[in-house]
Amino acid sequence: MPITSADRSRTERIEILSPEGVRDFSIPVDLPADQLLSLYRKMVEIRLFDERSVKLQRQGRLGTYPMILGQEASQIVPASCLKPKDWLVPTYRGQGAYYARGMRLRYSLLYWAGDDRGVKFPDENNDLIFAIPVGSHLTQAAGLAWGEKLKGQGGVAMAYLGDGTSSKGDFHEALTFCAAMKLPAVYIVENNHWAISVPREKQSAGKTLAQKAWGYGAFGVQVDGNDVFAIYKAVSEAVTRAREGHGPSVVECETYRLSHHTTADDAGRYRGSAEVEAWRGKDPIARLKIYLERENLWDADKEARLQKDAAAALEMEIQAYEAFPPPNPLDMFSENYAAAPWHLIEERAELQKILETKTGEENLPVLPPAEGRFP
Amino acid sequence: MPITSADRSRTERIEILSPEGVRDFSIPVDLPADQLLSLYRKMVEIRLFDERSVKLQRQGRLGTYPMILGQEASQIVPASCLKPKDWLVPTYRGQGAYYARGMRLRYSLLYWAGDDRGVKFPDENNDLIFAIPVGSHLTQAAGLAWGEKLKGQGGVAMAYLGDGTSSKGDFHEALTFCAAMKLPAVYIVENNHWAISVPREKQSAGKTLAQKAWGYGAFGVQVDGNDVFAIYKAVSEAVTRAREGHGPSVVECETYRLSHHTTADDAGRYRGSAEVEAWRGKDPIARLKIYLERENLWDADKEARLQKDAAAALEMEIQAYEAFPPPNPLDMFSENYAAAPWHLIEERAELQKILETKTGEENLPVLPPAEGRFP
Amino acid sequence: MPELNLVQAVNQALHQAMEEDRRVLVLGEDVGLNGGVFRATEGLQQKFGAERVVDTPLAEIGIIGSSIGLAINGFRPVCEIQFDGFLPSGMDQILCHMGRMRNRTRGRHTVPMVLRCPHGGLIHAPEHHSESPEAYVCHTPGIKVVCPSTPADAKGLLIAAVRDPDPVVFFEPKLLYRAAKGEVPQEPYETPIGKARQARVGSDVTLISWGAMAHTCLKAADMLDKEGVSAEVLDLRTLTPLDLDAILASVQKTGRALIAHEAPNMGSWAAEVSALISERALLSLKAPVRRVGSWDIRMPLFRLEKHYIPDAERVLRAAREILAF
Amino acid sequence: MPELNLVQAVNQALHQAMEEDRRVLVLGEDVGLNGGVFRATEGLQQKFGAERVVDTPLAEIGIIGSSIGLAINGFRPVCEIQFDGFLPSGMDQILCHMGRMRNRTRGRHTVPMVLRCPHGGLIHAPEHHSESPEAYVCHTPGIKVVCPSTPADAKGLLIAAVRDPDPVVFFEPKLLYRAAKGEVPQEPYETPIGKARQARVGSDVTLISWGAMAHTCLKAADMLDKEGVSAEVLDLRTLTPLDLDAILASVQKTGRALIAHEAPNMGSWAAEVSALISERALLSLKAPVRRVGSWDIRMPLFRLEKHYIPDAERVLRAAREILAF
Ligand SMILES: Cc1ncc(C[n+]2csc(CCOP(=O)(O)OP(=O)(O)O)c2C)c(N)n1
Ligand SMILES: Cc1ncc(C[n+]2csc(CCOP(=O)(O)OP(=O)(O)O)c2C)c(N)n1
Ligand SMILES: [Mg+2]
Ligand SMILES: [Mg+2]
Repeated sequence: MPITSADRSRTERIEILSPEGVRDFSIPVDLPADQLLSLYRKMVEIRLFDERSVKLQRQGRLGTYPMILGQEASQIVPASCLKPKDWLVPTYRGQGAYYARGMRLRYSLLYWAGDDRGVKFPDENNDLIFAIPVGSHLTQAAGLAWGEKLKGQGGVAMAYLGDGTSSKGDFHEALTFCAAMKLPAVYIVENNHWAISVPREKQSAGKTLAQKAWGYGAFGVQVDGNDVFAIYKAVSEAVTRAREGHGPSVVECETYRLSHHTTADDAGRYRGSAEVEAWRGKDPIARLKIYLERENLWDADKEARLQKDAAAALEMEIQAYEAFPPPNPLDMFSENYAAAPWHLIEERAELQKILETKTGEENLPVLPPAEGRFP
Repeated sequence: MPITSADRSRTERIEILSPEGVRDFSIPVDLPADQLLSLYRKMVEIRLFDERSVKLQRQGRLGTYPMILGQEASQIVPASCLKPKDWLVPTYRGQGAYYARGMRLRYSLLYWAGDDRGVKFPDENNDLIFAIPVGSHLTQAAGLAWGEKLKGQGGVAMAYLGDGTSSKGDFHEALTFCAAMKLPAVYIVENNHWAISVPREKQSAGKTLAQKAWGYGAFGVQVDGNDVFAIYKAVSEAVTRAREGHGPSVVECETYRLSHHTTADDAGRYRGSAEVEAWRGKDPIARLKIYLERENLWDADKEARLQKDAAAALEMEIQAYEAFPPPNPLDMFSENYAAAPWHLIEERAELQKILETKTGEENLPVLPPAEGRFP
Repeated sequence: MPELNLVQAVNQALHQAMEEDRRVLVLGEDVGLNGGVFRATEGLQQKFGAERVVDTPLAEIGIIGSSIGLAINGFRPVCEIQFDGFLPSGMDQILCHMGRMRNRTRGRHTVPMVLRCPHGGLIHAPEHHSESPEAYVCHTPGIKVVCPSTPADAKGLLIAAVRDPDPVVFFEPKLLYRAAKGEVPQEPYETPIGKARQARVGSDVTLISWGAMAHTCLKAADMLDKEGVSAEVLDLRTLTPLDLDAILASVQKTGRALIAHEAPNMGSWAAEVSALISERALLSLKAPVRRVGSWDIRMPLFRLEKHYIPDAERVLRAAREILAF
Repeated sequence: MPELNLVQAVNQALHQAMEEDRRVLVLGEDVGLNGGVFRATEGLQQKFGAERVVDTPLAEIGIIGSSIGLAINGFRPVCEIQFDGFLPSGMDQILCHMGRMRNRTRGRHTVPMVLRCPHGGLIHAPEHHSESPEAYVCHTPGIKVVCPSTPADAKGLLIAAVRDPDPVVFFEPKLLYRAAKGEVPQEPYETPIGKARQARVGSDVTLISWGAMAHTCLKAADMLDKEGVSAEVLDLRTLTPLDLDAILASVQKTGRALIAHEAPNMGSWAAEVSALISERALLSLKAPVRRVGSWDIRMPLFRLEKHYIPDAERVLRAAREILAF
């Protein structure tokens, strides 16, 4: 036949738990109650952290902070599909992913207060610091996955990225490597519809972001990113595929950034409230709560206790964060090379001399008003 | 339905003229005889040039040269679908594309002899110099297309790239821009199965390269890249789509690099002759010749005359090339800025002083043996 | 004359540049409705439309590469790279193409574009938001590099950059966006590219800098004044082509030169300035040239940035050393 | 001792590095069956298999980025960027990540990788195949930069680089791949990173360089010898960390310094060396430091490259100038 079909593809979209909290049981998801409840708790806890962090920033007790409000499911669930020794590479909007892996919130606060000591992950984990230049972590994740393949013990690397970041050439080269070499990698595209002020439509004329996967010969699927069950099903299957040597996947979680891009941003400048309100109605936590209650797995008392415990635990983390002694400026000279070359020894000595002339002004830095300062 | 199809795609492959020279008339292609014959002539002429250039290089009369043997159709036909004022951005393996646009072969020779005066395109054309860092011209072509869209006169930008180059992030960002902004761009992927020594399969796990287009919401199609009719149909339709404001296309021409990567390469090191022989049987010129003869559009006399005329014309171009006076080293200081800054005036004066002490050694440079020197 | 801060001056320059030349386009991330994350492009899209003020996809190769294409095709693109730390992801276009096209095509294709990029630190920004990458660009032929320190210069130099027939990388000191205020003439005007500004007249030592560090040097000059030292302050404004005459004239007068800047010190543009001074004014030097830059390590997160980027005190200490030489 | 040329020495170093450490991987374009376009990786895939010697897709961000990931994950990747002119397309990973990971993670994640890249011109290569991009890398903290000029140093430094716990960018002067021959010990050995080589002892002037230009300096030294001038030649070998002691010791002895290199002169690594000498050995200088680099324009196509990159005559002329100062 002169005009033949060289290849065809179809990108699926998975929805299991409706915004009204109704679960479609026709799609089997192997998610036991205790696990489901622990996901719910983490989502509630991280939302509390998110709200509190914004307050701290407004009070000048924290630096610029990127909110995850509305993305709790796409943050918590994918990372929860990993084993500690699997690699996790989130984005700067990744407090949820790190928290799902057991990172202590005091360190997240410390990091966003501009303190390098905040880069502290549980020792037993393989968590990587995120990259601020968006997308630049994606080929690194491919390298981590490559290493896991060479080790041959079924390890996996998971990287998060945003809808805007899927436009970067880094995404292309990372997926090209992973698919061509069948690397055990899972890429979670958190499509929250906005890249600062640029809407999803302007990033790609493609109907979905997941369908980019096909071009590389990788697996791609789109899910309701506010639906714990859909995310869990798609991501755990992707992780299994990776572990079993079937190559990389792209899981697009369609969610929404309910808040500003960061505390330095004013979303009111570029989007209407109608869209935001519509998405509030699809809240990932609310719908799961309704489901859990209907299934008699949850009730008002449990909720009240969770809120109380979470608030108390968070308070402790905030106190621990603010109790950190000021950083020693000389620390910046450690860990640049395994052994410091002459010029760094010289420069460190110079800084030391300078510091000796200065007097203790090392409290929490006075933070600038955020308005339009930086995203 | 819980699991729905978010989007589907199908990448077509077009074959019209079989390797045996049999044309499938069930697919209409509006290609009048005179045009078809002129395409044939150009293909024959550029092959002659290609063979001769290799000889010149072996004789030390030319620098490293990238052969197009076997790719005459994918070189000549796409560029022939453009108007002079459309933009053409070929690759370094682009003598055919430039020739189709009327560039004089003496300049191609001059360029590959390492002489900047070889960058000389017909004044009435919008031809851009190719980029040696592969893929780095693709976003520039997007910008050219963007300009044409703004001018609103139906202009188009066409860029060529190779199978290996389709792995570069540049391709991703270029297609993302073109599709998101519906720019009048056409990307010709000359899939000649090799990126120096790396086979097509190692570049992408995708079944075709054309299917990458879908991820961007662009149009993609694969054609037999040794089939003049298939290429002409796909490319002219892509150009029309672009002109009429329907956005970018990717046309993958599946062809084969019958020769080494360049005169500096030895393909025998990394591929067997069986594959090469198989592809010789699909020669784009031979099959077209059979067809033309069967249609009584061509015969042995015509062929003899063409060969004779082409050889004579080529001889003249080679003589013209070698008759170029040596370049003036001081010329390198012209055209760096509209007005030369002090440091270039100073440096130029210094070079002038140096040159005055030297004596005429400015003949064609003695070229080094190419072996493994550079691709 | 109206008083503007630096980002307002940039914004006004862009408004006037777009008004006077229809070929001028503004493109980048969030430059449209949002008016840029620093508000540098505020109001442009409302005024000139979404065809001329374009929010692009998030892709720096695309932004710079398509700007080169637009420039070749007769337009005057002014693209924005949102932060200095994101310049490297588009670096290939800058290093391999932007400044070469004119020479490669023997003048047939030129690249009259401006690449705007915030510059420098000290605003408590996240990682990769406080870099000073000028050295990478200054080492690359065919490009002009500008970094103003006052609102008036920012406007005049940006208008000059947009009118320039060659590519200009325009670094905007983000610390000064709001901190630097000054009188700015309302009408469009050019501040010549390639000319330094004598920010302070002095006789004992020349403090050379650009961008935000020019203000640090002025502060240090005041401190030196109290010590009875008369410091001249030179604000380079343009990094390439360098105003060597102004530099040498000042150093020949004072006999002492100090270069202050925000980038890691080694291989910085300050090294070029220091080398040129010693190579060309050796006999005028009463003391070694001194460079005061950031330490040669990655910039720490912002809580320690004030110990990383030189402050007036560090400039003062260094000046004292060469004065005591 | 067997005599090898520089590319053979590189090849031997890679063979031995892969033998002694299973974590060592070689990746890049055409490094496998083809053995690299210069044959630097010849025979590696046949010997160590396609799992450890990998032909990657054509994607420099991918090559460098995945190498960083592999290094973090416990491997010792040695990646090849096929030509200097293609380094910029992977520059983001070099500038923003390669040298920062250790510091950003307080030492938890390190990047023990080597990035090999041919360097320099004069082999009549096409455009973008003859660049000298060392300045871009040297200005970036956290990375070591090496550029040998002899087969013995190439082998010893490459083995040292592979064993180094931090990222090393290893520039290989392509002109010397075959032109430079010399005795190379058979067994594996390290040449210390950070130490310059005194290639010629002299007393009147110090000629400083690296890579292919070291040979140009030796040639110029012979010419000077005929003029009764005793030139010392210093081959830096490592660009960062710089062997400042060796440089200053020599200049204090000779009182005159000339730095020759292949990159455009302004903002080059030679500027850093020149600045450091004048800043730290001012009183020993009998004449201004002189830099001899390529012109500050794009490198022309190869027919004119010999007029672009300094030759021994240009070094000689410059040396005469400072000797006559
Ligand atoms: C390479 C690069 N360019 C620009 C930026 C500035 N920037 C920070 S976040 C952002 C938007 C990212 O959008 P998306 O990928 O959708 O992630 P989200 O913020 O929505 O989570 C931009 C443009 C950056 N950090 N890195
Ligand atoms: C960015 C970049 N990396 C590497 C090279 C070296 N190189 C030159 S051609 C080539 C292979 C290109 O293959 P392909 O895109 O298929 O084009 P073809 O040569 O087959 O026409 C490579 C790797 C280059 N020119 N640019
Ligand atoms: Mg987003
Ligand atoms: Mg190819």
